Amino acid sequence: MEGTLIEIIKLVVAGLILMIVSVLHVAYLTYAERKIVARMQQRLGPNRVGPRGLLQPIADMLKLLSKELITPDGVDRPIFYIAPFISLVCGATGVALIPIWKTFVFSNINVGLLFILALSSLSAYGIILSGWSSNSRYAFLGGIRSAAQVISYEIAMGLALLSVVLMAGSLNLRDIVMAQIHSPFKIYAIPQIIAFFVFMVSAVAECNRTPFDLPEAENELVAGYFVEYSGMRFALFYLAEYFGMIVMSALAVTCFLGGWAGPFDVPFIPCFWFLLKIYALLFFYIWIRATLPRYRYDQLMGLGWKVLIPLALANLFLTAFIKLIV
Amino acid sequence: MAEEKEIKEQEVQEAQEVQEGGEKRGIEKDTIEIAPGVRQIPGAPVIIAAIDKIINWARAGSMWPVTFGLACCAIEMMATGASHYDLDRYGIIFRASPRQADVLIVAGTVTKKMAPIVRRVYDQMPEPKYVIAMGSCACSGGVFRTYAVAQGADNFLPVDVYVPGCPPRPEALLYGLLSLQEKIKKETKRWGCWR
Amino acid sequence: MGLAVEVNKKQVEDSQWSEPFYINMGPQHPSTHGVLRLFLELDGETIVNCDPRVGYLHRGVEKLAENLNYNQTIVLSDRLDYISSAANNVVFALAVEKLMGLQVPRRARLLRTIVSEMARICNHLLWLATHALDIGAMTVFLYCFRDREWLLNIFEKICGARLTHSYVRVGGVRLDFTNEIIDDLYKFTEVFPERILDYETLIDVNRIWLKRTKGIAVVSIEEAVNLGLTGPCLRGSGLAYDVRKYRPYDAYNEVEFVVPIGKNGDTYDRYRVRMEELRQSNYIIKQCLDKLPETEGEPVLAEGAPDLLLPDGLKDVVPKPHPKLGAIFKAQPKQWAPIGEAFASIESPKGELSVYLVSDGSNKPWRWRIRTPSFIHVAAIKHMAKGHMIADLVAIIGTLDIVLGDSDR
Amino acid sequence: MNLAVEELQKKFPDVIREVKKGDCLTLICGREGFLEFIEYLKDQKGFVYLIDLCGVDYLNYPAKNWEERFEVVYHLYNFEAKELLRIRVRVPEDDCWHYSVVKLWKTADFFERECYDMFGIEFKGHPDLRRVLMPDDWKGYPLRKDYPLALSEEEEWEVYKELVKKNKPKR
Repeated sequence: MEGTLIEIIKLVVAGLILMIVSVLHVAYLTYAERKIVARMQQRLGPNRVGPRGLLQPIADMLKLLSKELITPDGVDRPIFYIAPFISLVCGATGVALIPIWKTFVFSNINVGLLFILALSSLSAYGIILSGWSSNSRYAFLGGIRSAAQVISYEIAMGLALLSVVLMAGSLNLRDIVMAQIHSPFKIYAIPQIIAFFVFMVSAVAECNRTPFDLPEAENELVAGYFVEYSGMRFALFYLAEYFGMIVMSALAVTCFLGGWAGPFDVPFIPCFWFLLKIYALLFFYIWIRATLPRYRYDQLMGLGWKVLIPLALANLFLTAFIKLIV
Repeated sequence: MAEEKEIKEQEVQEAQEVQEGGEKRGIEKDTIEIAPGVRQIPGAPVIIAAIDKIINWARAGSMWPVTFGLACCAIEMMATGASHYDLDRYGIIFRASPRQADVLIVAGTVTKKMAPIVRRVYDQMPEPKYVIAMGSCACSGGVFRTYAVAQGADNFLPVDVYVPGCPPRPEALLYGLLSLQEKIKKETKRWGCWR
Repeated sequence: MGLAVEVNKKQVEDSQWSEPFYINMGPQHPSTHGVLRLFLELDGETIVNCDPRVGYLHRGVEKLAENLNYNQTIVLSDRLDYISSAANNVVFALAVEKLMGLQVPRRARLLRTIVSEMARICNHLLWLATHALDIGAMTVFLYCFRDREWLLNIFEKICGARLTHSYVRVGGVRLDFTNEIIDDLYKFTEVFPERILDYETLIDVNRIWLKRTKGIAVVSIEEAVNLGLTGPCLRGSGLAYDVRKYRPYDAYNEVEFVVPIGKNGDTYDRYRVRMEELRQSNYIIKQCLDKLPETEGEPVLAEGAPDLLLPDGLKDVVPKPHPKLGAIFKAQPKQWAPIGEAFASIESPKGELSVYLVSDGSNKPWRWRIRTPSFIHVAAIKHMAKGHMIADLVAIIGTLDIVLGDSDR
Repeated sequence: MNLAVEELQKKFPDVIREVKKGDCLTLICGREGFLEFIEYLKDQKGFVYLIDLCGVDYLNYPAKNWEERFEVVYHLYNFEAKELLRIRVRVPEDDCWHYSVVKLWKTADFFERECYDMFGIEFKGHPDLRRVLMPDDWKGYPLRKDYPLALSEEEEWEVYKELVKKNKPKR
């Protein structure tokens, strides 16, 4: 009895710490994005709010918390209220399934990979519903774009991950990392380079980031699906987007880059390599945001259906074939 | 100069209110001042001044203007946002949707045909919201004293800061924004979403 | 709205199950470059009908000009196309000079050419910045502004203003260049070609940029002429019509430059034309600078040019209300400018900008008609956007290089 | 001058009233038969480019020696001959309309709408003649000479008047 209680307390504490750390990561990801993009554009980025602008995300959050929550006329109220939460919950829950270091996975379930994929498809509902309920045509268009985009890129992403599953022989994320460490290349990104490429591209699309940020394309749809959201509800969408980025990079690290494993062990910081890899991928996200123009809707679908999915399929067959022979 | 004057006026007004012990509103009604700038609800150990300060700091530190250019001044507004002057340093980023913005920079001539739309954009913004009238045209109509031009944005908007100039230099706009920050930092009893 | 309803009916007949989707773009929209309003009828994301509605920045400049004297109107011209004000100044001055028969000194003509070309570079940089931003490339925007800032600083040295110069006067220019300005300009012309290369490496061969611009809004030569497109938009289609070559003004007959033309008439070609024009402008500035020493010491203002502060005519006129017209004061002084009409046009960075001036002999114009390229280009959106998608519409607005101050006057 | 004015005058004797040579060749025309005339210019004479179309109000013009109050002025250009041509068409006040050239030039669409907006000259045959610069319910034609530069309070546009009445902040 006492053992279970301690277990439960341990679980709650671990969950809280994980949540706080990941929320802080999200907050400072926005800061890092602004800083890095600014540097790439020969600017300075935030540097007045707090030392070196370090308190900028906190100021933003506080301000958004104290803003008025507008509910425009004619919105579908229940859906309008619940949509940001769907987005955030589905975006953020993924963190719980990622093996952060060898002995720590918050929730080590056997279908971890499947679960994350399911969550990320569900998060599209948040976007679609918000677009639908907002009673704004821009939001509606954003929602529709997003639905099409997420569905088609989900397939490519799933196929890319399937070849990883084939190689590892498990859907459990921890097992996948273990299998990678014991494989000859140590990471799957080398044998599965095609799958890695497909996964990264679709991950960018999945997170609605440039060059695939069509649902919220600022210059076309003003702010896309969350055009009518203000204050904290808008902040939730914002959080969800950055959570999505973090989960997707964590997934990439787990499935392709060998998770927590590194060339040597760093004492006391078991998640050192994991974090380092995640930061590198996040930098990659920010980098392409500063560099690339935006795709057009139909071109995006073309890329998804005509290039990425066939590529992932071919890769899957190749993997299966090699697996059969070897 | 206009903005300075206005801030001073506000201060004077507030000082007068305190002296006269005039009609108290909102939070002032329910609280007593226990130290300069520190207010307390009688019987409750709640100190509001700190919240005032924090919220004002947050608001001043992240003012998001709407991407709303009207005329010439919009170009200078863009220049202020670009590399050379870089508004992002102050945490100021442009949001395209008025629902997510705090500041409306009326950048340029407001014509009568446009005035209802400017007002509408302002109405769409969530409280607390601020208005900067940028450029002579937005302040007073400027050179365009014609049938089509509204003689000043303050005819139909509560303007907080006036930035004169035709168009004002980016430095002037920056100064206007910093003045607005100061104004926000002096606000009290406004830490709800009402104003 | 008759047209819209017709198309609407046709749509419904074509597909029984779908109904058109109306969307209102602007006047507050990040990519309509100001206060353009587009009323769109969509089928999915494809534009069935597009009705551009302008006038949200109509300030009554033409009416106001009728109430100001000739030199004062130049101040208004700054605020028309506020991105390339120097070029606007020139056409206003040219029209009055034509009317009055003033001979502008060569040095002033060279200086005007320099500032016009500087304005062209400023304009094209801003165009590139916003066009790229509309398509989603955010960094180009900031790079362009960086270089634009350099030019604006030079402008500031020339006349004291960054954006609204009023540097050109009827009969010449206001001030001569100092040596410092000439040095600065030389430095600029040397470095600028490298900067153009910078932008081109960012977007020229970018696959997404190519996909977004090639084959978008194709306009044939006949179509372009019929739509009244001018400037880079017309040249992108392949017709080398350039007022600087066809009806040379200022010092353009002294300098050599190439008029770049496109082939396909799509957004990408127009982009290439403008990039090439940046180089040509740079080259023109360089030539003019080289010629400046020849004219050292010449005056920069023509003889008989109207006084800046008090126009000659006003000195002996007591304005009195006209019996019929009420508020309009009518000056009937000694012959100030000849009665007649004049038409001047220049190749402004956006296209052909022309002024048609009717004079009644007083110091104020009777009619001051400004034909602005943006006004016509806005109208062209209607024909160019049909069948494209919303994302392309943004590219089309960008490629036409619209400034609403220019369009609405 | 490549354009043979005599030939034109012979062909359209009713249309061309006067020929002037100012800064460019100017033909002063009447309204009747104008459409055929300008179509001929475009199709046969190569004036394919309509630079400008605008209205002019000659109310109380000092050097006026004709009757009609308005003029519609066309500027045409011939790319091959590099020739500019100005056509001034007189329009009387009490019968204030003119033929539309939208069928010949799509450019004319906005030009004519503007002219209608500013002077109240109606263009017959224009597919969609609405105000373009001023709001749809604006009263009066701003560029007419008897229209004031700045409006007094009574003449104010209703929408704006209401907006100010409702929202003017109290100081």
